[in-house]
Amino acid sequence: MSTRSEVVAAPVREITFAQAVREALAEEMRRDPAVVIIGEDVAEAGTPFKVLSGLVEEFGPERVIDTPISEAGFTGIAVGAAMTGLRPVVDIMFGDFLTLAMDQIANQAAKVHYMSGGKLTVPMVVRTTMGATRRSAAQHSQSLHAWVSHVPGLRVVLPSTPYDAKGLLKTAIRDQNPVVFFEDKMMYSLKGEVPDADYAIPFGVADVKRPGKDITVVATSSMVQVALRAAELLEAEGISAEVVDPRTTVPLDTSTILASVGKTSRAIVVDEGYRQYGVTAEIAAVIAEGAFDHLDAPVRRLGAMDVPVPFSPVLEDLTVPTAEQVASAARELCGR
Amino acid sequence: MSTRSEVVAAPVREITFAQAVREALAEEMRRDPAVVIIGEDVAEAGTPFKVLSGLVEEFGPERVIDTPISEAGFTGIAVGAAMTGLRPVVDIMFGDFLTLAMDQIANQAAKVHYMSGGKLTVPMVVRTTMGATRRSAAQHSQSLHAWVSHVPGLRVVLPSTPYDAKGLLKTAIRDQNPVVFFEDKMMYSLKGEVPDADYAIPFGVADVKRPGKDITVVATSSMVQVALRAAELLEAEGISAEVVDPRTTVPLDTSTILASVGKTSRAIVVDEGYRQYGVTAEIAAVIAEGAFDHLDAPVRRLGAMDVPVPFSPVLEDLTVPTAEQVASAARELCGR
Amino acid sequence: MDWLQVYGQLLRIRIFEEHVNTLYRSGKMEGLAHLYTGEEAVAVGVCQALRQDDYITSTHRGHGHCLAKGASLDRMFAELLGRVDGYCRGKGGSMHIADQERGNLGANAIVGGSSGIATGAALSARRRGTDQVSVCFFGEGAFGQGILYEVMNMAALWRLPVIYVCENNLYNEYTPAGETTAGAMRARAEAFGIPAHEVDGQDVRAVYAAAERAVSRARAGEGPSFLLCQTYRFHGHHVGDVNRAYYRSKDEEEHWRSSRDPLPLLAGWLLERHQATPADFERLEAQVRAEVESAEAFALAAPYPDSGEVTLHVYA
Amino acid sequence: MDWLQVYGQLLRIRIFEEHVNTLYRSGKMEGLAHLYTGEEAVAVGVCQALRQDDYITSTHRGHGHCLAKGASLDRMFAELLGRVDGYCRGKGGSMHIADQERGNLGANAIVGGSSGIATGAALSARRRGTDQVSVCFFGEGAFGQGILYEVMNMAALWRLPVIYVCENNLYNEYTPAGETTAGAMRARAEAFGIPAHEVDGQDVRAVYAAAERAVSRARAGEGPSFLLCQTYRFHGHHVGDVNRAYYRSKDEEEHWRSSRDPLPLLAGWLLERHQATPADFERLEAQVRAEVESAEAFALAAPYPDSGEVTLHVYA
Ligand SMILES: Cc1ncc(C[n+]2csc(CCOP(=O)(O)OP(=O)(O)O)c2C)c(N)n1
Ligand SMILES: Cc1ncc(C[n+]2csc(CCOP(=O)(O)OP(=O)(O)O)c2C)c(N)n1
Ligand SMILES: [Mg+2]
Ligand SMILES: [Mg+2]
Repeated sequence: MSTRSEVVAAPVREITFAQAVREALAEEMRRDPAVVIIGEDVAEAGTPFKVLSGLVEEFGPERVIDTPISEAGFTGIAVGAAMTGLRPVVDIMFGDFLTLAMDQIANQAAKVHYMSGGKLTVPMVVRTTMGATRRSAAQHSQSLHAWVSHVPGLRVVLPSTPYDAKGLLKTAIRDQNPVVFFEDKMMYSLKGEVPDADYAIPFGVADVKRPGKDITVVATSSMVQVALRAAELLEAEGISAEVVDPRTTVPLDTSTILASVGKTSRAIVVDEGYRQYGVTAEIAAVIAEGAFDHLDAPVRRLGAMDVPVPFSPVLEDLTVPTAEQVASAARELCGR
Repeated sequence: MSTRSEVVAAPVREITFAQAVREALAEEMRRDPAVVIIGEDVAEAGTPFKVLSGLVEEFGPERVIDTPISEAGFTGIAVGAAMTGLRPVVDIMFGDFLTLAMDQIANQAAKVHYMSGGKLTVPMVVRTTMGATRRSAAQHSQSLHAWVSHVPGLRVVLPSTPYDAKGLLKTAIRDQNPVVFFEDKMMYSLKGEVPDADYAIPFGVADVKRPGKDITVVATSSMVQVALRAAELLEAEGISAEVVDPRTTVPLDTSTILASVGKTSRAIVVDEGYRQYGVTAEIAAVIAEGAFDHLDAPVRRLGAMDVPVPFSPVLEDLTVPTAEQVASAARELCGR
Repeated sequence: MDWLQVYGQLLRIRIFEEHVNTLYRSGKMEGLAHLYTGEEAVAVGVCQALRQDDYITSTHRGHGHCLAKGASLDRMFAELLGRVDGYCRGKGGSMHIADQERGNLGANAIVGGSSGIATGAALSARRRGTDQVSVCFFGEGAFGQGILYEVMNMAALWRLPVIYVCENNLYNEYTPAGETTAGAMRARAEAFGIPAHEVDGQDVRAVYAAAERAVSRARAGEGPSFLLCQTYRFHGHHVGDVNRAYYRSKDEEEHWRSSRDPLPLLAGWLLERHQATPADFERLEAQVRAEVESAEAFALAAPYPDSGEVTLHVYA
Repeated sequence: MDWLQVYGQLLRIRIFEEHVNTLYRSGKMEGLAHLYTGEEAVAVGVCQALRQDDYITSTHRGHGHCLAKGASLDRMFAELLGRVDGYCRGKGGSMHIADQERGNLGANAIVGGSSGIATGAALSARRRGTDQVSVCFFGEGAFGQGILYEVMNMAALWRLPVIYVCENNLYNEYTPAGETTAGAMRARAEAFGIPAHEVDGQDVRAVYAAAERAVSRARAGEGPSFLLCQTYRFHGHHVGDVNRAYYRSKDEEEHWRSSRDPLPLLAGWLLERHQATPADFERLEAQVRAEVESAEAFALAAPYPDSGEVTLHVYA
């Protein structure tokens, strides 16, 4: 299905997460000729996930640029292009390959503006993927957003719905700073309402995906969907869970999170990165410090199991937090 | 001064942190012919920090291997060598250059044992540096141990004294797993007592560097020295601070940390990595959860300021936690 | 060299992959399957020149490398199906099969990711005073990865016993190699003073001959070599890659299948020289099919690892 | 070309670095100082062939590149001293000077780290339809970094207007380049089909001529070039590197200083051809010295950034 046809679709439409990403890119590329896409198999192939299908046909190979398998190289090229007038959107097929581009992302893109005393800017986006249970094993299943969230100078985005994906990607492309944008592979086919009209979602503004009063579940990316399912289970048991989605880990909207916990006095943090030294640690620490006088129970953290992701389906499924695990943690905290 | 002369020195001797590292390497290389050193300027130059001086003279260029400026390449070579019978000790001159070797460290070294179902092992050590205030600016001053602490399959070591450096490096070299060993550049000339006799310090065993009863300061690497100075200041004011040094972030000795906080009911965590999504978050979260019923005040975190490290000395000095900052945080928590 | 036996090895890989294809399409196998079909002569030709204690590193398209180095069919299938009897207890899967008893240091899902490992194994062999040789198999897409140049440089400087075997099947996933590779591929190795040899990757005898020379050179301590094997994958990038007309033509595929298939090429040669009869091939095929079927049956019946395995082997 | 004026530029860098050396040794400057002394003809020769709106990327040994691209002495000194009047408000320092008004995209403390940036600037120039050219200066040590090969490949594939200028000063820090570089350096670029030219980096006229050709080629859309400039650093790797006998001989240093110094070489040529008199050189030197001294005085008097600056410019 071509981008254009989607854009002229009915006012309130349901589209997939992948379509939302593609629309954001297409609309920004129409609006601003400086926006280019660069990465492996992004043109004719439209990426292995088919997220970019149709873009090369509309914008041509000069703006949708197929590269060799050179993550460090084309990320570096994007940094230089961003410093000199373009707005590159880099495609890193699997988040696991960020390992290859970390120097260009963390030592170059993140620091150029500061090192130059504010003279140079690096308005680029690195789009990449995260998420396990796709049977892709240890080197194609990681969620490494904690690494980039640790590096000052980068903004880090984790959309959890088609609506958020489109609105946040537009903000990312328009931002003057390097932004790392994580898409959970397992959500590409997730459908959701996305308006026709142009909109952008500001960074650093958490979204309460579901209001509740007994416990706060702070969740990121696909874990928001898990948290919402958990909230359903809990509701049936008379536990009202509030699901808060920070949407960006950098900047982090601590006030919305703390306001929620101030109300519920209980909190669980769920994220698909490895649990140890991961994103749940920062958010839990922020809650434990900021809501110290309100907490009736310790903050619980659920992350990916601290093991390389195993191939065997029966094992892999054990490594990612489930709605049932979130629900039972909630029951414990609520003393049920 | 040559390694041999040190080894025959008096039973209890004061040596520098750099000498302690060199002794551990020399003694392990004498003990086990499989141990080799590989990195840039490690042979005749003995590294820019002169930490390895004398080793090539004793062990020869076949075991102290100078490489091209290829962090990814020689780290990968070390992984393959470790899988086939050697025990390589990789030298990554500045911790900032870990960015270039992350794929080989996080996707290869850390995962080979698990991916192979336990058949292959990767007994290698990556020695690298951390620490700012050396006026080396944004790309030569970072402390990136949070990244590797996030990756299952790696062990992460942060010695804070010459004694610990020697004992922990021996354990690292003898370990069957990939170990990342961080040396704070600013501590190389720090002197401390180191016995003659062979000894090794187990991983996952925190060390109470100074006992106290009013507040616990968990500190890593050079921040242990900062915490100890803070404890001096506080003692003068009648506040008794206990300084706990985890020594390894992976594995993390949570029981010693929690036992201390259970006793003091107040805690500060100090680490030289960036504060956001850094090591202090994990340790603070562990304390907040594990000592929930004991804490009289929220856990405070002090890390490096969340900015690229500036060159200008007047600015750089503002980015690293100081004894005075630790002391004043302690005063607040103790209600002084 | 018993070329009929060699034919049997090509056939073993060919039929193994046929079954993988069916397992995948019938939903019995999950994940990704990058079939080696069409490239069999490269792995077999090279591994014929190796000893069991020589090392290889493999790629995401690695089934052929593992089998050519001597892996057994049943444990291969078991690994692909995530069963505990697999080479990696089901934890590695198709892209991470390792078999250290036969010097297979493992497949790798990072393009170019094993080039350091193969080079390091060569350094270790030299340091330990053995005459083992190390072979790094990689697709031409790995020319995009900087680490390959970093380690070729060190291998050349240190005259390490490593052989870089490039399987040029003309495509990096869905992109023609011509669009991703400037200059001549062999020059990428020659730039470091590494002797490069171009080989018809569909002719197992040619591959073997070239590998033989490179291996003796490496064993003799004369340093690394580079083999550029021209080959082709008969199927898609992975089993799911069905509609490929947008990146390569049916005619091109047809040409390679009909006139560049390593199996008929070797069979024809054997028949011409009366070293084998049609009956030999029938017998061989029946035998291999039976072998593969029982191996598959074994794997399908094998148990999954139990849940305790998930936290096992994170650390040694 | 006014070669006397060019001589003035060489001299400007030479005397600037003399002062940096003194500032450092007298404890007035902190951190690291990698002096460009001895290599001046490379930066000056190349930048003579560039327009102000052309791009360069620089290295840890970058003072010469900045000055040759037109940076002013006072703001250079101020940056090295961490003062707010520096090119980067004192936040970058010696290894990170950037001057975007003159197309200097910045020095880089990661060896090879700017090769992607320079190549990306070329891509951007092409995409924006300008005829700007981009120059990547790097030391031969960067041949160790894989990213250099990754981006040269893309530059060649896409015919980007980028020129890779290798300053081969024979050493990677304390290790001779011969111990870290297998094969011929120029072959590293030729492997990607990039034309490579070897140049006497001590002869500014030769460097300029080669750069001129590469620049016109790039402007004409004919793609990237590679210049291998043979040069030498007269001082240590950095100011602190005093005892160097273990890695290079006094004789070698003496030879380069006495017979391969780019300043006398150009001066001699000018005198021979009566394009300048000894008096001209005296006048020029007096003038440059005065200029450098007042610039240094300005910087020493300049204020440090105030503490609020530390959190400024993390984000735009
Ligand atoms: C570093 C890295 N980047 C991207 C990928 C995704 N990927 C998997 S296979 C492949 C193409 C590899 O082409 P080639 O090396 O020629 O091997 P072939 O599949 O043709 O055998 C790509 C891009 C990867 N696995 N690793
Ligand atoms: C990626 C990386 N590795 C190591 C270093 C440490 N280092 C700084 S300069 C240098 C040597 C560089 O040699 P070369 O590129 O020839 O430049 P030169 O100093 O000779 O001008 C090294 C190894 C670094 N800055 N970056
Ligand atoms: Mg290929
Ligand atoms: Mg050099």
